[in-house]
Parts: sequence; C-alpha cells; structure tokens
Amino acid sequence: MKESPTSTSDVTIKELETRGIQVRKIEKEVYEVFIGPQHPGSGHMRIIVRLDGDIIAEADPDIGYVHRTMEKLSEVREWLKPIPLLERMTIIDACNITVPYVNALEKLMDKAPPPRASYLRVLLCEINRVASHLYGFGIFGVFLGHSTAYMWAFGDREVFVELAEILTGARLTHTYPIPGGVRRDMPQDFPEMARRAVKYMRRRLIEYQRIFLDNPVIVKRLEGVGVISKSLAAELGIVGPNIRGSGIKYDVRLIEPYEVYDELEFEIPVYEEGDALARTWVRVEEIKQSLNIIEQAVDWLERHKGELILSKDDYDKLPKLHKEIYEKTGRVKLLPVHASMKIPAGKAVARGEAGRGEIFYYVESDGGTVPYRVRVVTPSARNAIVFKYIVPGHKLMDLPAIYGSIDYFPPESDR
Amino acid sequence: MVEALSLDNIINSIKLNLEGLVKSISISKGYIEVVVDASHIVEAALKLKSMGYDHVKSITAIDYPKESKIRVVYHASSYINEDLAKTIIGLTADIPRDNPVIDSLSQVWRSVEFQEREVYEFFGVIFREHPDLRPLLVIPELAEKKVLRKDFIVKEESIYEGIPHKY
Amino acid sequence: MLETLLYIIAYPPLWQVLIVGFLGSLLIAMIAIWFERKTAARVQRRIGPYWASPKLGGFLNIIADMIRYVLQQVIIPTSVDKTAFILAPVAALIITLLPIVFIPLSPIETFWPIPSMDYSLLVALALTTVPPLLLIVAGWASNNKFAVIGSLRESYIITAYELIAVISILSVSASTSTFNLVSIVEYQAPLKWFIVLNPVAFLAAFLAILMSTSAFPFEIPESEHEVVAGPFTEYSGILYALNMGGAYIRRFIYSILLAIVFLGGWAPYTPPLDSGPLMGIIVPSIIVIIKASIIVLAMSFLRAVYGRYRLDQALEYAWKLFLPLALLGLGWAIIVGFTI
Amino acid sequence: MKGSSIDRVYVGNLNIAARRARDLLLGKLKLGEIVDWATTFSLWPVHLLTSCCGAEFAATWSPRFDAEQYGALPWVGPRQTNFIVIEGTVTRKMACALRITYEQMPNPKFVIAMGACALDGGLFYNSYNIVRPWEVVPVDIYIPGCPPPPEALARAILELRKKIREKNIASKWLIEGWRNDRDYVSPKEDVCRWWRP
Repeated sequence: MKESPTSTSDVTIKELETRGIQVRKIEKEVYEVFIGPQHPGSGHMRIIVRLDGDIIAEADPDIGYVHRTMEKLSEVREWLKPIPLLERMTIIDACNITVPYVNALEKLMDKAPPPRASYLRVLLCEINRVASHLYGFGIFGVFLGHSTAYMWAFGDREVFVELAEILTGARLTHTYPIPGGVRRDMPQDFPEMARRAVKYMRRRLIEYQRIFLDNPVIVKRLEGVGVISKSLAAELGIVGPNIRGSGIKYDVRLIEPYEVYDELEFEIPVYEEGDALARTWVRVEEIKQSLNIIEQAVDWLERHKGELILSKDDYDKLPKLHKEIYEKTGRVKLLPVHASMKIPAGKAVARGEAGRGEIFYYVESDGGTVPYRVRVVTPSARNAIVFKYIVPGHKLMDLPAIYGSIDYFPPESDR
Repeated sequence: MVEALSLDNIINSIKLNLEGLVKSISISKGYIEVVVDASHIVEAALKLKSMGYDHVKSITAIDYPKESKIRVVYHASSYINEDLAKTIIGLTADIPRDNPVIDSLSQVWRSVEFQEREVYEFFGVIFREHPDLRPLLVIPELAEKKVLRKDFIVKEESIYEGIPHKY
Repeated sequence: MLETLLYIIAYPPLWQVLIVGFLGSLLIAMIAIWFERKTAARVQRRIGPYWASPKLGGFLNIIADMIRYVLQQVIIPTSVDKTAFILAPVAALIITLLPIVFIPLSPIETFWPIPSMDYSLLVALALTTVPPLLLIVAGWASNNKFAVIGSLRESYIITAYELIAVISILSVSASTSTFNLVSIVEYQAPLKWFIVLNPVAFLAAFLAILMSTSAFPFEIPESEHEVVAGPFTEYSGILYALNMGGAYIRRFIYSILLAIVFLGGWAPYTPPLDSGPLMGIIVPSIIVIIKASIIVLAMSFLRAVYGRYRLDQALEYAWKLFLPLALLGLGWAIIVGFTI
Repeated sequence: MKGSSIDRVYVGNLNIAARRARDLLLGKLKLGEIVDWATTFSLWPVHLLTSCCGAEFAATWSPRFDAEQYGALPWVGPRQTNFIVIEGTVTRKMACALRITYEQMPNPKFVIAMGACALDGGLFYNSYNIVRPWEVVPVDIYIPGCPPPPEALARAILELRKKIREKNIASKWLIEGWRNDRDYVSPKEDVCRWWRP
C-alpha cells in the first residue's frame, strides 16, 4: 500500500499531468483518502484520512459543507425570526435546539413562561429527543451494514414525528416555543396517542436489542472501539451521550434544570466504558428515560387543562378576536408587534440539552429590534474534535463505527 | 439561597486565584463575566484550569465597530467537578479591531481548537501559537472578508424597519 | 419433432453452458437480487420493489435495473488502465461461468459436456478460485483509492477463504475416495447426503462461500461506508452490471457445486441410463438448480439480519475458527470414509 | 470513417448499417420505449446529502413511505447511479461536490431539487455562503416546501418518471448523445476554485 501514488516519480507525474489529471505529491509516506462529501459513509462533510497500512494515521475533518451562516442571518432578522432559522440546523431535533434560544430571550426580557407552556415545551423536546436518537441509531445501523436497524429505527421514528406533527402541525420544523409561551395547545386526544406510542416504543426497544445491540457481529464491531477516557472526554469538551458514555454525569437537565425538568423524575444513564458500544447504550437508555418523561408530562398536562400557554401579560395584550381563536382552537395568533418587538439591552447565556448534547447560546442585545450577536455552539460542533483526536490509531473500518457512535450531524455542526 | 451563596463563593475564589489579572468581575445573565487584559489571558486561563474549569463551551467574538474593538469571550465550565459545572465563566478580553491578535488558549484547553479556527475565519482574529490556524467552515475567499464583522452587511428584506442597520 | 427439439436443447454445450450456465445463472442471480430486496423489505416492514409489476411482486424491477445498466453510458475515466479496466470484469464473468462445464447434471454420459468426469471436482474447484483475482485486477486498474483499498481487502479475504473452501469441499473425496462428481452423487444414496454425514464440512464450505462472494456478514471488499463500491467504484453501466451480477452468479455456481457435493445432486430422482433428454438431463438439472437456489436464497437472507464484520475480525474468524472447522470436517470425512 | 476503405471492404458502409440497425431497434422493436420504461423504474439516487432536507430524504426510504416500491434505491457512488436529489441549500463548498458528482454520473441522468432553499434560497436567500442549485446543475423537477414531506419527494419521483416516459428523454439522450429538451447548464464561475490541491 505504501508503494502506491505517494511515491510516484516525477516522470509519471508529468506524464499524468499531460493527460489532464491533477496530481499532487503527499509529503508523508501515507495513503490519503478523502471520505466525503459524496460518500455513503460521510454525510454532509469530508474527512481527510491518511492511512498507514490499514491504520488511520491522521484524520482531518473538513466540515462546513452545510454552513448556512445562521449566526450572521440572525443578526439581521427580528428577534422571533431566528427561531425558524436556527431550527433548520438540526431539523430532526427542532424543539431542543430552539428552547435555549427562547430561554435566552426570556432571560433578557425577564419573562417566564407559564407552567403549562413549559410542560408543553418539555413534552415536545422529549418527543424530539426520541426521534433524534432513533435517527442517529438508524444511521449508525446502516454504517455498520445493518440495514434492518436503519429501517426499523426510521420506521419507528415516524411514530414520534407524527406525534410532533399532531402537537404542532409540522413534521420537523415546529417553531413551537416563542418567548413567553408556546404557539399551540395540546389537542384533546393527544395524551392517549402519546401513551400508545410510548408503550409501542418500549416494546420495540426490546426487539432492537435482540437484532442489533446483542447481535454478535455488532458487539464485536463496537466493543473497545473509539474509547474516550473520562479525563480525555473532559479535555476535548465533547458533549451529550458521548460524555455520559465516558463516565461523566453531565446533563444540563440535571446540572442547570431549565423549563420544568426539576419537577420531573428521570435518570441520567451513565456508562463507564467510553467505547462505541457504551455510547450506543446511553442513547437507548435515554430513549427509555425520555419515554418516562413524555408520560409524566402528558399526565401533568391532562391534570392542568385550561391553563394559559402564553404569559399573562402577552395574553392580555391580545385583541378580542385573537383571544377567541385561542379559546376555540388552542392556537396562539401573534400580533405583528411581536415581530418588531424590542428587547432590553444586555447579554445572556442559555444552555440546554439537545438530543446530541449540550447546546449553548450567547445572545447579546443592544436594545434594538434585531439581535446584536447570536452565538450558538451546537453539540456536534463540539463533538467534531473527536475525529481529529480519537479516530487516529483505529482501522479504516472503525471510522464508520466511531462516526456513527458519536452521532455527528453535520448540518448541526456547521450551522 | 444556597445557589447565591455558592455563586459568591465562586466569585471570591476566582478573585483570589486570579489576583492582579482581573479587570472586573460581574454576574451576567447565565454566566460570570471575568474581564482580563488580553495579554494576561493565558495566565488567567491556566489559573482557571487549575481551579477545575476543564473545558470551554464556546468562544464568542463580538464586534464593536464604534469602540473599535473585538471582544473575545471564552465560556469555560467544568465536567469533572459537579459544583463548578453549574456555573459558566466568561473569560473576556478586548482586543483592538484593526490589529486583532490574541494568544491562543489551545495549549491550555484542547477543546478550543476548532472554535478558535472558527473565530479566526469569521472575525479575522489571529490566535498566536495556535497549532493549525486555517479556516474551518467557509472557503478561504470568504474567510478573507471576515463575514461576521459588522461592516460585512447582509441585505435583508423587511416590512417593519429599514434594515440593514448602520453600526 | 418434439423429441428432436429436446435433443437439440439437451445437447451438452447448449444446455449446460448456455441455458443452465448463462441464462440459468442470470435468472437465478436476478431472482436472488429480487429475493434479497424483497425479504429485506419484509423484515424491515416495508414493501420493496413493487410498482414495476404488481402481479409479479416487482420482479420486473430487477429487469428494469438490468436494462438501465446495460444501456447506460459507460464511462472510462482517463486515469484508468483501459485494457485491464474493460477486460477484467468480462474475463471474470466468463471464468466464473466456466466451472459449470465440469459439473455433471446427470449420471448419463451422453449428456456430459466433457467426455470424462474423473477429476471434475478438482477442476471445477480450481476454476472457482480464479475470478476473485480478476476483481483485484479490476480494482487496481481503476486507479481509484477506494478501488485499490477494496481490492486489497479482496486479496486478504481470498487468502483466508480459499483454503477453507478447497479443504471443506474436497473433504468429501476423503469419504468417497474419488474426484468424480458423478460417483460422489451416486455415493449419496437418498439418505446419505453429505450435509447429514458431514455437516461440519458443509458449514465451513457455506461460510467460505459467504466470504468469497462478499455476502453479509462478510461484505468487506465492497463495504460501502468506507470504500464506496470497493473494486467497482469507477465502473459504470454494463461493466458495473457485470461486476455486480458476477458476485451473484459466482454464488450460484458455488451453490451448484455444493448441491452436487453435499445435497445429493439430482437425488431423490435418479434417471435410468436409457432415458431420453427430458428425464435424463432436464429434470435432474432442475432438481440441482432448485437445491442450489435454496442455498443462494439462504445467503441472500443474511443481509437482513447481520451487519458486517471488520476486516481483521473476518480474517481472525477465517483463520482461527473456520479453518479448524474445515480441518475438522476433513477428519470427519475420513472417519465417514472408513465407517460407511 | 469517411474515406477509409476498411468499412467498405468488410462490412459495407458502417454508417448506413448503423442507421439501419438503429431504425430497426427503435422503430420496429421499440427499444426506445423499453429504455424509457427501464429508466423510470430504475431511478437510483446517488448518496449525496447537501443539506437538512436529507432528513426527509432518508425518511422517504423508511418503511412508512418506502420509495423503493417505485424502483428507486439509494446507491453508493455516482458512477452507478443516474439521479441526484439536491436536498436543500447548496453552499459554496457543496456546490463543488455537487457539480463533480453530476459530471461523474453516466447519461442519462436527472436532478430533483428538493426544498425552498434549492428553489431560490428559501430562508437563507440572503446568505453569503449559498449558491442556487440551478446555476450549478440542470434541474428537472423542483419540490417546494421547507422541508418538503416525504410524500412530496415520492410524488416528484413519479413526476420525473412521467416526464421521462412522455418525452422519451432517456432514449433520445442515448441516441443523440446529449439532451435536447433542456439547456445545458454550466456554472458561470468555477465552483471548485477554493479547492487548491
């Protein structure tokens, strides 16, 4: 393998160039492979992998193929408009991504959502989390050549996408939370559906375990691959299920409970091994916990029917017609003034636990109608460093296993 | 009021540890802002790290064209120490806009490496002694334009107000 | 008239090489692809190919794919070694089909394509080992990094599985003390099939064929998530179809060999020596093809259940587990040879 | 072959023979229609994910919607496929990959542009980092929506099939060597200029 293009002599290079082929010399005695962006195992990114034999000597993630300039665009759009904009970066996890932004706005405005709105947000967040974990799980399955895991996970993800659609009206891009509340109330028959979905998913998880997680081929592929030790995980600053798979009990829902997470009962699954298998198990356990939270949230919402889903002063400002619509359909119709509202000057930081890990927002206002600066650091953006520091030393065939196990989602990383 | 007490404790210990480096320290919404001089940032970061702040969540650069400065904020926190994990320290330094150079913290916290590259490409902030300072997300041609600075104006259609803003 | 027609059809080169070898294996390959897609779809709770021909369960879809591939533009990149690039898949397909010439589908001598079947097992087995080498050539000629890595993997796999396949299939000779496939079939009277007498060797041979034709869980040379399409990354149009179909055809030829050697060949039916072409060759061949198809389809089903092993793990299994298994099968065969 | 005597000596006039063979195959045997039919049931999209509509693209092949029943099967490399789905925004970096992928595909090939961003930028219309896909590759079918639901993508595949069958695009493309019913799109600027090896 070392003999191949790396040591092409100058004569052959000239000859190839006359034939119109781009040739360049590689300095080291390595075999350079570009994985992506058009590659079944890359997604929307490129990983420049330098191989020494079959061992990866160096991996350089070349990201930015989905950089859609959300930070800049947020600076020129009115305060509410970044919500739909930002949720496009993790379209499969829309609510989890936008809740911290809304929280930051609420911190700046000194406004708190009513409890029912908070519960609705948590409900959608957890539905999104299950859907997002199943998405990652499916992609992971197909990375290991297990197409059944992909299809099952994507099929079952539809259950939760459907739930979210019933709740918000959109399959993926919900734009659900707004400063001071949410946009729609829960439909009457939603609790029943949610409970059925939860029951169904619990049963399916056992089947997943049988076909995928306990499959000897899969276990063999994942065990001891991509091990991230506890101290290294902290040093690299990776987030989410990846860090909990390395034995660090860090979950924003636990550390700094936002919304109503402090009122809910759930556990944070932590595995000590730090390998790809542990990270996968963390996700599966998290799905179980999310299902618990969905049940609790639905129960609470059923007990507290008729409460406001918009903060009191916002509701009082609504004209009569809009109030009637709200009473009838449970839909909040916002006034144009919302679009051009001004937020007092200041800066706020908010963090939340999205499906793939901690999401961080820094929002600065100069008192105008648009944000002065919105800085968003997404979980995948922080996990990207894994490619550089964990992948080297593994075999080429381990790359999809590690990629899948850290559940890297390029659009989220690139913003 | 356990929360507030521990917050005070943390501020006190930061003051103690970073003595002589801190310009000002204040509680902001969601984080503790610690302003230091740009030339002392590595020292301050090392001390914060020895206190237990083991990773950086975000590097934010904010452009203030009126004051002709760029503010770089490292939001650091802790994973291992659960008490410190509850707080975020915003290690802040101001650097001149026309010559934005600052020492890289990638030797202190490895987690800043990619985000420093990002700040470099969007704001043109040069991090001294960064191991691999290349544009991360955008093509080199765009990185030269320093797109996230306020003088790079993106046109926006709006019915409410005449935008783009003039800064 | 019909008699004459039957005799023409049963003329060995025509029947054995063209009809069974080429058309039969093409059909079985298409059925295997269709079956693979359909069963995978069934396991995955969906429909799979359907609307091309609802009555046939979407089977015409595979034909559509085939026509599309055959008539699509063939791109030959400037950077490839043209001769090898074009010749390798064609040669691989032809050599893949060759073993069928040495496999008897009937005990009657007039219907054999070659005059004597004395060393048929050896020759057939030897020929099956050639096509993978041409895949390596194809990958190397492509001058594509993924293709080169893919063909390197192929070469590792070849060294691992070839020994297993050869030992486990040849072990029946230790029992029967002959390389004559007809004698081997005759040795297996209805209830003395080697899959019963010597299941270990059959298992080893089955696993070796899985590795050889890169079926799951050993789909490593074409593992799409690292090396796109492996050795075939640069191939398009008909050349890719040859490559892709080649793997299935190879699987089918191997399966015919397995059906003859382990599953009792044309048993339970044994044509009398004076029977005509219909009962003498066509019916026994169909029995063999059905047995072979079952093996092919069983291999295809594994896609729905397994992921793929890593290269080193597959090699480890091959050398540490399957090779001893094949040797065990050989020992078992010797015992069988002495006792039965 | 004009002027050379070889074609006359051995096989008569090659051009006339080829024309006759073409007439026979296309006219009497309806080979063209078979090609069109085969292409419509064998639209294999290449594995190129340009943006977040990829989530819905993946869902289109999930058990609930199962686009494989129309014969469309996502496949690995551009050489083996004939169809690109542009899933949403195309950034400047991705435009290069998109163009290269398109050029690597064998004829006849088709493009579906999915999502508002692929139409005209969508939410990101004023972003500094996006390009319009129709400036990079010729697009056959556009799907509006942000993101379009999987049903819409399945519908687009059906519409593309209809278009191929009605206009005999695939067979004409193969006969004439290029596509006549649509303008050839080449990017105005070099989309890969940022990539300097």
